[in-house]
Amino acid sequence: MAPMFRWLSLGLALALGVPAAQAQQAPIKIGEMNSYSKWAAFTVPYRNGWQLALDEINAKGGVLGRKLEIVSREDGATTGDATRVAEELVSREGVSFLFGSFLSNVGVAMADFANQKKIVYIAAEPLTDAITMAQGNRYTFRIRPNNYMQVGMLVEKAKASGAKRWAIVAPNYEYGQSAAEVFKRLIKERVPGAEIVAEQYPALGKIEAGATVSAIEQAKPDGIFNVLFGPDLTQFVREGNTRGLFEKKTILSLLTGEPEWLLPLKDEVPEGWTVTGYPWDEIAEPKHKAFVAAYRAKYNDTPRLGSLLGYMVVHMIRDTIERAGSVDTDALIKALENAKFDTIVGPVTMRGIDHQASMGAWTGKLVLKGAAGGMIDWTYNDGTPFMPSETEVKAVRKE
Amino acid sequence: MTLLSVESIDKSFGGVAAARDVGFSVERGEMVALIGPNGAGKSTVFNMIGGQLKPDRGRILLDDADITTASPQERFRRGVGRTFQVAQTFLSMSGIENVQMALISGHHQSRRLWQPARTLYREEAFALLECVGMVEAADRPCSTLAYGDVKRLELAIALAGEPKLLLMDEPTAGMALRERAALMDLVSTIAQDAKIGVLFTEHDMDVVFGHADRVLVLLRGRIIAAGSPEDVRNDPQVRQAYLGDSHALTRSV
Amino acid sequence: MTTPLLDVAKLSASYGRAQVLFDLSLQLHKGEVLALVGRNGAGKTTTLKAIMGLVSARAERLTFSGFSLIGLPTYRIARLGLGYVPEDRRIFTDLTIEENLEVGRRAGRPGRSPWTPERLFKLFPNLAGMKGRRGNEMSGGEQQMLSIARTLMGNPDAILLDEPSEGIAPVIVEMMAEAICAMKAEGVAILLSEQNWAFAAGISDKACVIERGAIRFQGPMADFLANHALRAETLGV
Amino acid sequence: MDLSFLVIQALNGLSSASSLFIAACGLTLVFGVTRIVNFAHGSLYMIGAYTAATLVPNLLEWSYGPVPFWLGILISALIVGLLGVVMEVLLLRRIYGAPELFQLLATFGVVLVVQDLVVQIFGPQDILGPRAPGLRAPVEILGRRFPSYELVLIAAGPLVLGFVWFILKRTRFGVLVRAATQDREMVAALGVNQALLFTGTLFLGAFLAGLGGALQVPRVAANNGMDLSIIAECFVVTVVGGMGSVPGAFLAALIIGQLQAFGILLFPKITLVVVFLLMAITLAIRPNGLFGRPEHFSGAHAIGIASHAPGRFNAIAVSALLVVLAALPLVADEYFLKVATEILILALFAFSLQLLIGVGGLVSFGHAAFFGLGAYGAALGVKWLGASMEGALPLAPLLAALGAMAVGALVVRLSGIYLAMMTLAAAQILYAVAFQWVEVTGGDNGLVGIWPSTWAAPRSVYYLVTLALTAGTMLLLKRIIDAPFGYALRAMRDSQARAEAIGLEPRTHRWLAFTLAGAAAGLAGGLYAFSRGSVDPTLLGIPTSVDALTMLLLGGIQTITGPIAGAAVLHTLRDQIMPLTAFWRLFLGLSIIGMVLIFPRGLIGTLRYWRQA
Repeated sequence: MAPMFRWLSLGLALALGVPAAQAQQAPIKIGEMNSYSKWAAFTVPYRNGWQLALDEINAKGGVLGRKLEIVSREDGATTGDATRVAEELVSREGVSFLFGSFLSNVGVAMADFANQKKIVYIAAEPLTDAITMAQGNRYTFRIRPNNYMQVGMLVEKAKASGAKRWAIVAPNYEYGQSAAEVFKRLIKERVPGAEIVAEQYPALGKIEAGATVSAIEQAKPDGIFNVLFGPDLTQFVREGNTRGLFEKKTILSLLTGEPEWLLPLKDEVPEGWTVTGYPWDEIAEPKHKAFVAAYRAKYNDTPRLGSLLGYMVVHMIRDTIERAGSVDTDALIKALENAKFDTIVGPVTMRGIDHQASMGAWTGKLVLKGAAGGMIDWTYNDGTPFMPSETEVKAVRKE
Repeated sequence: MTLLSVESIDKSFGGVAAARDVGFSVERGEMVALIGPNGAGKSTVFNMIGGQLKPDRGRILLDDADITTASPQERFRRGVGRTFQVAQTFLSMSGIENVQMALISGHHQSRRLWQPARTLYREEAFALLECVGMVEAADRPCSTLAYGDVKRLELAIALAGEPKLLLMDEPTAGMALRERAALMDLVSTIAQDAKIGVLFTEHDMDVVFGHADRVLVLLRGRIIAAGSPEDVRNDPQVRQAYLGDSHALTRSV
Repeated sequence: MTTPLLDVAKLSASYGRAQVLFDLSLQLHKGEVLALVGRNGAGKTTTLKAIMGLVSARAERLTFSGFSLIGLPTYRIARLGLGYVPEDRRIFTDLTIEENLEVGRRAGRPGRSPWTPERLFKLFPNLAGMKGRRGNEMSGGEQQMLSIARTLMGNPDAILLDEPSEGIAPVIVEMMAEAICAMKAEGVAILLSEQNWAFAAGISDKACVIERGAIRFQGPMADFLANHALRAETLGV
Repeated sequence: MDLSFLVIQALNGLSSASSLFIAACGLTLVFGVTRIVNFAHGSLYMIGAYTAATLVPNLLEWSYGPVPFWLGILISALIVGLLGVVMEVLLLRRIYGAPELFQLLATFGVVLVVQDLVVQIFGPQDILGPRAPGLRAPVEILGRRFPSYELVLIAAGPLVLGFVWFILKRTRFGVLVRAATQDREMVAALGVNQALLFTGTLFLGAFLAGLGGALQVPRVAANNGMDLSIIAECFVVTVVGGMGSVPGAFLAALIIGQLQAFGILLFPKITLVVVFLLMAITLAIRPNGLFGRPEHFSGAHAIGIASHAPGRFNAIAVSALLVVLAALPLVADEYFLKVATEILILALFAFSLQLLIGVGGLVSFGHAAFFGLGAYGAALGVKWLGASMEGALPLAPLLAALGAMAVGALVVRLSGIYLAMMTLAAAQILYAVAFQWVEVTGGDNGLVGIWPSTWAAPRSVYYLVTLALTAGTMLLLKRIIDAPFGYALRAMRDSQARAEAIGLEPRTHRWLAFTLAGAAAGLAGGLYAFSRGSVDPTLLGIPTSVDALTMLLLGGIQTITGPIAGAAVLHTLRDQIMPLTAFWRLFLGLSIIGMVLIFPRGLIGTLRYWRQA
């Protein structure tokens, strides 16, 4: 039975255009895995990003004189499937190291897997602090600014707003809870007199938006910290707009400025919200403009934040391999720790103490531009000042 | 000592009285028939004695012990065996396993986890099957048995608990004429030999008048007549309410 | 001899691997009552179910009003004008009497006065007083009447009637006999499966004796009544 | 808390209740008539939302106004209704004769297929639908703004209830449907084409699902998580109301709506669990839901394990298989062994469910609870007690058995679909605990670093450890199935009345069965935790329960070896297909549907049937 299915699924895979191995001499194989099926809206732009970078690199002759080959797999969006697929990549495909993942829990499990198997894993998208903090380990690295850093950037904006009575609305799962916790801690530390007057934690994907809006409204906050995203956010925004919840209030919202989340909101984008995001169309750096142009040319689509991450990760991988001079795990780790990378968003340092990159994020206000949302008054905040302090890192990392 | 004594039990469902002031007794070795039109309350009375229903009022005594509120399981342990109108057997088991199951339960062995069940009490079960003339069906799956055989198997299962009182709800329903007589003859013999009191409901008047020692007639929840088959047959109230006038229709060609 | 309304030739049926009917043949003519008698387990109910398409069966010929029933789904068979009253009545207990009748309603052949609830309540006066009652609030005898009435609502040309006297009080059995005679008077042919030998003998024109899934005798009831040896051998009466 | 706030919150609750009722009432209707627990109902709801979110803007572009809007909603619902017809004709009609659980499995296959198709047809991105023309502005109620569209929704629920009531009570179709609910065969014998009736019912059910989804478009963006997020709540509504009872579903939706609206004020995190708590409490008080009647899983007993003469070759075959499996590390690579280890674990998981379903006739939809408890038992032992694998692994069956004792005590008085739903509720409550008790369980990130002791760390050693434990446990369970206890379970499954009349105590036996099955599933969970190094709440989730059910049904519930074969086939399929294509759910779903159609008795059951035929 098994050979038949293997044959069948291989045939299908080829028909569906999974990148076939190019015939060439001993390429460097890298394993990649993500939830392409379940979270296609986020992971497909990300795959486009890394594919673009891969093509660019190989067109220039690859690295160390060898081509790069990325063996990509679906991770089923669960930890069990992800670690099994990872095992297949390592033991059957013989990949030198791994990158990928979208969900936080999959990222955490993959970090642990990397630690157990002593193989480098670069988390591209997962946000949870755990990957570089409590569950961090020698083999795991992360590029994207984590929860703590992004919340920190928003709290800076809260300071400026003068709002004191804050309400929190966050999805009831790890990402939402930890963002809420960080916000509570930082707002009290950094804004004297700030208090939390309401907290709502609707189940992910199941918000009772009307009831939630009324409950927040009842607490009469002058600022709202929002961690909702996706369908929950849409519902919340619509109900909130209709009921006037956002009027005369400071609204801070995590990630809402990223095109992934902004595009589905269409013309109902909540103007004036202060958000972290990715104003891809306004970034003037030539290197970034070139990336956008190449991306549009290749995919006839606009880049998402995932596209940028995928693109950056593969370029950083190239640099790392070049500096390491091999794909030996220890050499790779040495080449990554405290390494400086020149990326299309500027210089990024991979901090050695927690393996968190100093890549920053853009903060700004949401605005309606034609039929879709965008960001104005945005700035790029380098991640370095927002990273958790070294003492904090040392306290939680079990190394 | 009276075996079963039912003392003025009542039962109503949502205000509708299904049994009113029903009282009677059954002695050891006696065959008592409970008859009456559909809806007269036979099943209600039967299920109160079997433990599937609890009376609203009154008492049920078995060997002078009050079993009014006892569960079916407890009644089984005190010596009440029963068969059902639609035969209830374990279809996924062979004939003999059905009887073995009853013996296992009777011996409090049903929670054993190791000894294979098919080896337990096989001889006793075989003897019971022999008693009801079902030896050849011992190892056939119960689901392949003819209905008449299933009824006899059910009798063997009921007897496995060594009952003092046997309740039989329409024991011959769905059986052919000759089988009916044979089954009831068998029940009579067993009741005599083992001094088991038998209470049964039945629509076949040949069975009732041919096998019952005493007949109780139930109408709208009340016992309207009780006595020997002959007395009951000639009771004008019974003729009018139940047997009908042209009684010739019922099988005396 | 006229062509039979229902013509069964060499009907065989099995449950799983156990064959129940063996090359069974019988004919039912227009307006007659044919009693299918035999011991329990002889195959009476299976015969009726096989004709109705409720158990899978093979046959050399199985026609009703000239239409072959082989391979037809049950509802198509019923629509040809063949009614079925099952042994266990199978009243829709959640539905009222009127609704039960509604389920059975089906236009009859033109030219015949169709059965209506009003006519049926005349035939079964017991039902008339409780139109709105649900099936689960009825006694067995009343359910049996309703089951027959429900089938009549389809204005069938013939009815397969399975054990109408089973499990009901003798007084009701008498009423049932009258009702069957009334149906016959309306020109409905009836194939009656029955254990109650006296009941069957009283109302049937013909007898058909079934034994171990095969027909042992088919002929006028009077012939069968006269044949004491056969009666004793097959039915024990 | 002022009055106006309470009123507004009650209105919020009412509008959720209405939405929920419209989404759920088709499910209860379809179940009432066809006895099919239609897992794909949520998928139909999702398709309704996507269709409306795509269609309505086009209509509005053509002519902006309320008429095109509502027309679009109606057309979307009709389209979904037709999809229901397609599903009935192509799939369900072929399996009405199959055991209920197979129908459930087939509809689950549809769920998987739809998940991938929706992404292909409508794209991966959420689609924000238009707001209702004329209903954009809020209305002022007691000085607070309330969306006027929500008022329309509040009215829509009773309207749909009235519409369904009218169809069921006042039309011939309704009378026939209700009759068919009770006795399909009899309806056919009265000349009614029941296939058409079922098609009609599926149309109505799907239409209502589609309507429910389409009506959400002005509130929610159509997204590909809608199917699973609504289906669980729909199940709760239908079960709390009583399966098959439309008014019951309405009442249940009302209760849930208010409970959620006011519940979040006191417990802001309550939405995750409130509906399942309500279901558990309702079933504890009313075992058949609010308006439900005792449900008979008709014929369910006939499809379980039956007695077979002990085969002479069985012992030899089992020994040979064990030898082959034990020799596997000699030839197989690391990855192969990992997959083989997981198959063994899943086989034990499915086998433990067999004790409940195949032997006891106790259909559990929440078997993941015990698998997950086992996994957490082991993980918590490692994390909090600092135990090694040897120390922590025994905690797996222990914690699972304790959980099973608690769950078992709740469910043994229920039967059929209600029992299944109570186990589902129990599993969801445990899921919520694992999810929210972050300090202990690590929340949804779970616990990591649950690796075997050094001696057992090599894949081959861990494989052999797993083989010994799973095979040993399965042989033990087999022994129990053949022992008086297993026979007693079967006896109670075959005929509860007879079992009670011979003195068997169904509740205590079933409770013990839950405990044993739970312990075995827990051991499987513990082994799984060490095999992959981490645990997280998904192990307790509905998909894990469905996995166990799928493996069991694929293999066949009439056979002892069925669940083992089912686990091997399903896991191999998933392992082979998933990494290679983003369409793995489509292929897995089609495979499941194909297997249900081709092997209606399960793989092993069908093989046996062919051999005997």
